[in-house]
Amino acid sequence: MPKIKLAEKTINIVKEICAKYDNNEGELINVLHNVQAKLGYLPAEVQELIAKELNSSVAKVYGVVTFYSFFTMTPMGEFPISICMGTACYVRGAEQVLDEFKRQLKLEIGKTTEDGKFSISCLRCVGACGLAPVVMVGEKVYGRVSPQQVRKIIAEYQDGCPSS
Amino acid sequence: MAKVKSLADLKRIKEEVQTKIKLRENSDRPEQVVQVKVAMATCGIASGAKETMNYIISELEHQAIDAVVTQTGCMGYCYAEPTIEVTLPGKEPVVFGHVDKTKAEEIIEKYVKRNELVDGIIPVNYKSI
Amino acid sequence: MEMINLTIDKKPVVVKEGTTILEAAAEIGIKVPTLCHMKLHDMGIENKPGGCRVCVVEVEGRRNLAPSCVTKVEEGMVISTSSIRALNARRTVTELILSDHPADCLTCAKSGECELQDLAQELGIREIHYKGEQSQYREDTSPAIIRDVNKCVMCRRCEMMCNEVQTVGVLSAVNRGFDAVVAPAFEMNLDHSVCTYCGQCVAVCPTAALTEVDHTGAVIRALSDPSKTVIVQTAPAVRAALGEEFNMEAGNLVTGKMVSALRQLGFDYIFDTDFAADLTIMEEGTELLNRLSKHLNGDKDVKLPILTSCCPAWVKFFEHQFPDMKEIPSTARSPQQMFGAIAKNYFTEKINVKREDLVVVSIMPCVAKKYESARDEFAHEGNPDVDYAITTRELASLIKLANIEFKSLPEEDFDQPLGESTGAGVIFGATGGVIEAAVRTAYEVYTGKGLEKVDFEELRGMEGIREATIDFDGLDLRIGIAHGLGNARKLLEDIRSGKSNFHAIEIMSCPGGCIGGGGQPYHHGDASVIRKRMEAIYREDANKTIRKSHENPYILKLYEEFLGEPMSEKAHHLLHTAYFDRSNKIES
Amino acid sequence: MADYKMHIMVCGGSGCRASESDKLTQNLDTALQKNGLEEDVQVVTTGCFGFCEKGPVVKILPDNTFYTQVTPEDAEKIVEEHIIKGRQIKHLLYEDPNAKELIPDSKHMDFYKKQVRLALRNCGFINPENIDEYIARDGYAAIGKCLSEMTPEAVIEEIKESGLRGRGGGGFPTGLKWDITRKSEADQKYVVCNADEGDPGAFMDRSILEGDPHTIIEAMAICGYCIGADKGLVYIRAEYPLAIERLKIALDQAREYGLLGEDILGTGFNFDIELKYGAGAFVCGEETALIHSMEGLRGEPTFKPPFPSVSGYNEKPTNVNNVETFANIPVIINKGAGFFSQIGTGSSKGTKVFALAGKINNVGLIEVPMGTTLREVIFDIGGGIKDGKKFKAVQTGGPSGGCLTEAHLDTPIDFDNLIKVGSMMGSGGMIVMDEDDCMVAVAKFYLEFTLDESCGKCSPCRVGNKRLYEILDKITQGKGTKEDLDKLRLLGNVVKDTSLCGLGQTSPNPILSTLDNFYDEYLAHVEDSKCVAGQCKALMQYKIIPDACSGCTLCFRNCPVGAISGERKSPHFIDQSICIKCGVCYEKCKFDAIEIV
Repeated sequence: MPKIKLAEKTINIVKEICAKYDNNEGELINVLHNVQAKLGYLPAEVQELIAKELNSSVAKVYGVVTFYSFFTMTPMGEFPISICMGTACYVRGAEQVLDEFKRQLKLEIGKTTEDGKFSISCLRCVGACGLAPVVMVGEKVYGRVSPQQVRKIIAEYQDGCPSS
Repeated sequence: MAKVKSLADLKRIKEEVQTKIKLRENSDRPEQVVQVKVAMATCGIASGAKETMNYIISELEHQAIDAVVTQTGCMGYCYAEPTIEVTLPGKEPVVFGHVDKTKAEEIIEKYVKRNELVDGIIPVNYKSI
Repeated sequence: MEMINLTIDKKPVVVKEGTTILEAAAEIGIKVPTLCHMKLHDMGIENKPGGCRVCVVEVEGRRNLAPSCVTKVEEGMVISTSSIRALNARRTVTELILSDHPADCLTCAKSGECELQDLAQELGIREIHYKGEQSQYREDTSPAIIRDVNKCVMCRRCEMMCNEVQTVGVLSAVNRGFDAVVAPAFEMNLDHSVCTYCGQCVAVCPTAALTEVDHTGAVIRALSDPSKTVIVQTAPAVRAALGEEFNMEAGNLVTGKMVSALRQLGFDYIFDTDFAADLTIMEEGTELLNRLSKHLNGDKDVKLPILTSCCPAWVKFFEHQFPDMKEIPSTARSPQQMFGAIAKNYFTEKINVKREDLVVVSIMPCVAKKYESARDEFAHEGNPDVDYAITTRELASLIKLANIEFKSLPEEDFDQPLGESTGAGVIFGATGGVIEAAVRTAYEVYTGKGLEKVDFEELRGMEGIREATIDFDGLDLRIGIAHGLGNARKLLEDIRSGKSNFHAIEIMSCPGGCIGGGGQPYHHGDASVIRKRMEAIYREDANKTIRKSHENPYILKLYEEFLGEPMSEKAHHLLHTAYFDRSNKIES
Repeated sequence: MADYKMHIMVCGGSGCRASESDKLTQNLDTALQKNGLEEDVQVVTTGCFGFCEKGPVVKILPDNTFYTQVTPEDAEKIVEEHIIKGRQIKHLLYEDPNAKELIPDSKHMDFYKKQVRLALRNCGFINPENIDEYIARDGYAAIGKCLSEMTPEAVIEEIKESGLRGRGGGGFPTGLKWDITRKSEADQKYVVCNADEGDPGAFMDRSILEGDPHTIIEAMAICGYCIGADKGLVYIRAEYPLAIERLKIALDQAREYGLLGEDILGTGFNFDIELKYGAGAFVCGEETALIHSMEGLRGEPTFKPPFPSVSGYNEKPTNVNNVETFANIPVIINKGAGFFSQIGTGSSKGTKVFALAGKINNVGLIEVPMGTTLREVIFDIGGGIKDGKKFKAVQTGGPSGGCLTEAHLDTPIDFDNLIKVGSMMGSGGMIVMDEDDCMVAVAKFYLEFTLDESCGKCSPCRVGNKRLYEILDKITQGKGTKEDLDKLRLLGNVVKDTSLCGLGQTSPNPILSTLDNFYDEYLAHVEDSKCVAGQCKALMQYKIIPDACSGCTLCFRNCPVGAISGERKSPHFIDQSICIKCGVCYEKCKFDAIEIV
């Protein structure tokens, strides 16, 4: 059996979170939320550890991770770009905005640029339908985005620091 | 923070905090309460409209009369400032001129509470301000 | 219990409350087609996710069609199992499943045994109206099991077996929507996982999404190589099931025909794993008595209970999941491996054939035996003790391939010296059998007295966990038996927590024991087949003249000529083994 | 306590907050302090006002002045002009899109005039982070009344009499559900609030949780009292951070006041609430899937019965209601079943919250009595179609619903009427479409959503929706045939008829309803290779009308792929083999020289 390598710090983080939920298998989703919040994503090794801590099987953990769109196994970019694909945004042109981001960054949905800066994902309705179409970069919300604005939005983050 | 240990406690708290949102409740149904508009343009302020307004607000509250007191721009009766417009539920608005504290007290006592007319009404033909 | 009146296809039916429509229909001879549903009666195993939607029927007054496998009957229900609406839906749903399934039936490993193929045939599907994209997953080959996920129909049977029955937890539904399939974590290969290769997933898979690795080609090549001496051993459970592959009634014992067929196939010697089972009893029984007497004398270093170690899936299971307890199981190798070791070390001498020129083939009811024979510790300088382990099903296909008319074969006898066995060796094939065989020998050795009655009914049965106390002339020997790894887990957890007070425990991974093994003819959800095989095994035992391992003359001769005595150094070297910690280690 | 003379209500809903309404609040506070008015004027962060189209929204009381699209920079002006001088700031006032006049007072806005706010009664009215304000609005009076004056049976009777039906989509009578759960015997029962709102374009539950979290807590406690549960669970979308935060604050406050916990109001009733997070799976709106998700499993639905009321969370009797349903409970208890049941239609009582979105002037959250017509909602409250375009369809019920047309505009909205016309209430999403929307593409959009969100457990939903999507895709690519239209209908009906849960049982609705109502449009796609709305790119071409083209090169310079060629002052030309049909040229052309054919 191949040994699983993880940084000690990561091991401690995961163990602590599992312990917070009494190592209860029924709290798997809460545990995954917490771990992802800390680590940014849920790599295979971490899922192995979670399974062990919760006395569950790693297949089950993976089954859950792959079921919910909120969980990801790939690290997100430093500036994760999320395009809302809710109906309101869709009818107001979100798809064209998404296409433009994909074109400009030469990136597919769910992937991260090589420099680790940007990643693109789609969201289901962030509830800001009045601002449709909506794009989020990290926590920042951009409303009424047109494909023409995409270049400008990306440029804001290119130097590594968003102008807020 | 004290625990709410009984229904009576809850009612007591409700009474205590009710005033906090009274203004909002009243503004949500202005037609059902006394509406007072105070002209608060430069001329009004200069002639003491602010004091009048403060007095009206605290007096109405003190006497537990549900009312909405708002400020408005110049009513066009600069000669009679401070002017106020009072609308009782279901009645036409009435404008009073030269409303100082004393006058305000009289308006509240007589017009608002007893629907008696008082001096100083500016007879005008306008719908509202 | 209340009785419910209802009408199915215009026929009145009265059934017990809690019955499903599917069961109620079956009572009056109406077979509603199913795919995902599977119920192994009296094993407590049932799979009914209600997911395939093939068994939908029309219930009057309901807005939607009802899946008959999960819908319970209600008073006054009026059901049509074959209305146009139900038929159309059933066909459409089946077409949808087929539209995401490779159409390579003619060359598929499961052709002829495939439940989806049967369904399509039954429903008369001649065209798939809704074609489109098909799932594209890679094939995963392990030492024992092949996963071809493109053929997965999401019936979830394997997932249920792996998690609920076996508690191995390798398989889970992963992804969602169109991409949903059953797979190991990270879609890793099985040989990287904690899979025990018990093969219960293979046993229940309706299609060829899970099949055993096929070694028949290698066996044919060996048989046709004139420089090789090819010998074969047959596990006890094979003879109780092989007939099913040739349309014989389940429970038919076909020992003689099987020997005859193997001879026709060209094997040079036809031997019996039962012989090695007797040998196992000599070693394991001696080990049990050694540990028992040391324990009774107060030796704290000796741990009890002793656990049987014949089952390779069980061995792999505790190596992964209970590595802290790997000192508890008997060190005795399984009969298959004892046979291989004796064949390659003793028999080669007897017939004067070099080790590398002897090919040992075993016929097993099991897919884990493929993995076991490939374990490093069972090879000498790269040459394995057992070269090929093929399943009962693979043997059947070899027989068919060789144009052998199985049913009309004459009954023949095994060859000697490794073909002689006792009734004790035969019952290894059923749950409780190994421990019963051990008791027969241990009793006589321990007490020095002869057994009046060799049948220990209290050790037999289908209960998942059984316990019995046998009076060893004043010593109450407490015995535990578990079949199915989930049941084994319960006993292991009791041992770990100090709750267990057994002296000896027998564990077999498959429900029913080897007769229900993953390499046996497909039961297609009919558990009575397994029971009939069990009866056949005990019948064979009863018919044997010698029924105690230590009375097998060839075994005695083997010790005399070659091994010395049980647990001797030579025996230790050839017939015993050690276990490894295979648990996941997470390190920084 | 300071007696404030004016209140500035700032919308703190997610939508407005996304436009920096929190910064606006800060700036208002600063400006008030600067002018020494912090004792006279209170700035209140509230929940959603509903008028999300023009957020951030600010309302000044007592004069009800309604400001829209207020930026943080406007704060100072509001204080100096409006608060101090009593002058309204014209450019922040809302302009009626039809009458083109400024509306100074929210009381006069069509958007609010026809609304009746029960579930949203406190949204935009109180500070959701202040339990006192909730109590001042009769908060926790209902649980008080239940615990002290009513038996659980009497409460259930009251709910039954009110005619309240589940607002999550199914429309199951709430009182009956409570009754069944009450009658299931067990040592432990649970109350679950389904706050996993997942319909794209629907945000009513989020708004209630953000704007009035205490009402959910109170209603869950009432439910717990009725069914005999001391534990509540809120299953909430992890994508709703603000709602989670506000709910957590509210829970803490309620515990501090002893309105949650042991011996509530000295009556011996115990109740507490725990949060469970969703993780992005629409199917978890289905109650059995939701329960599995709360148990840490894949959110796959299971066959009912057993219903959660009999065997739910941890196999214990569990009552699942959605947020909006719960929000109505305190109203019914406080004002009586009679008050509630006089609103609405014969079979659907009370009000319904809708999230208006799409090509409509007033995007936002509204609450209207059941029985209000679609026309009233879209044209009166919603202010009609954006940019003066023509109304084409309205989609109700999200991915489970259908597209309704002009012919249905006068249908009074209620559970049964919507089903009758081939759609459904769903959770209350309402998306308006205009002449530019291709109904085939709309159906495809919804199918893509279901395809993404199908759990994959049952074959008709897993494979059937994929095939339906593929057929739709084929049609929008111009490769469809008339036979495909029949296939859509046949397969759609089987998927509806055989799927395991509500998701699959309704997923073909957008297709079936558009087939019913816009068959010609489908036909045009497959027979004439035409997309009337000009939305299916494969079926259209951008062409330059040489006579109209002035040769200004604007299109030429803006084309992202260099598909346009030509010389200045002479007509340009689009190379169709390069054109990606992005439409930039069409938008840029000032001479209407580009046509879509």
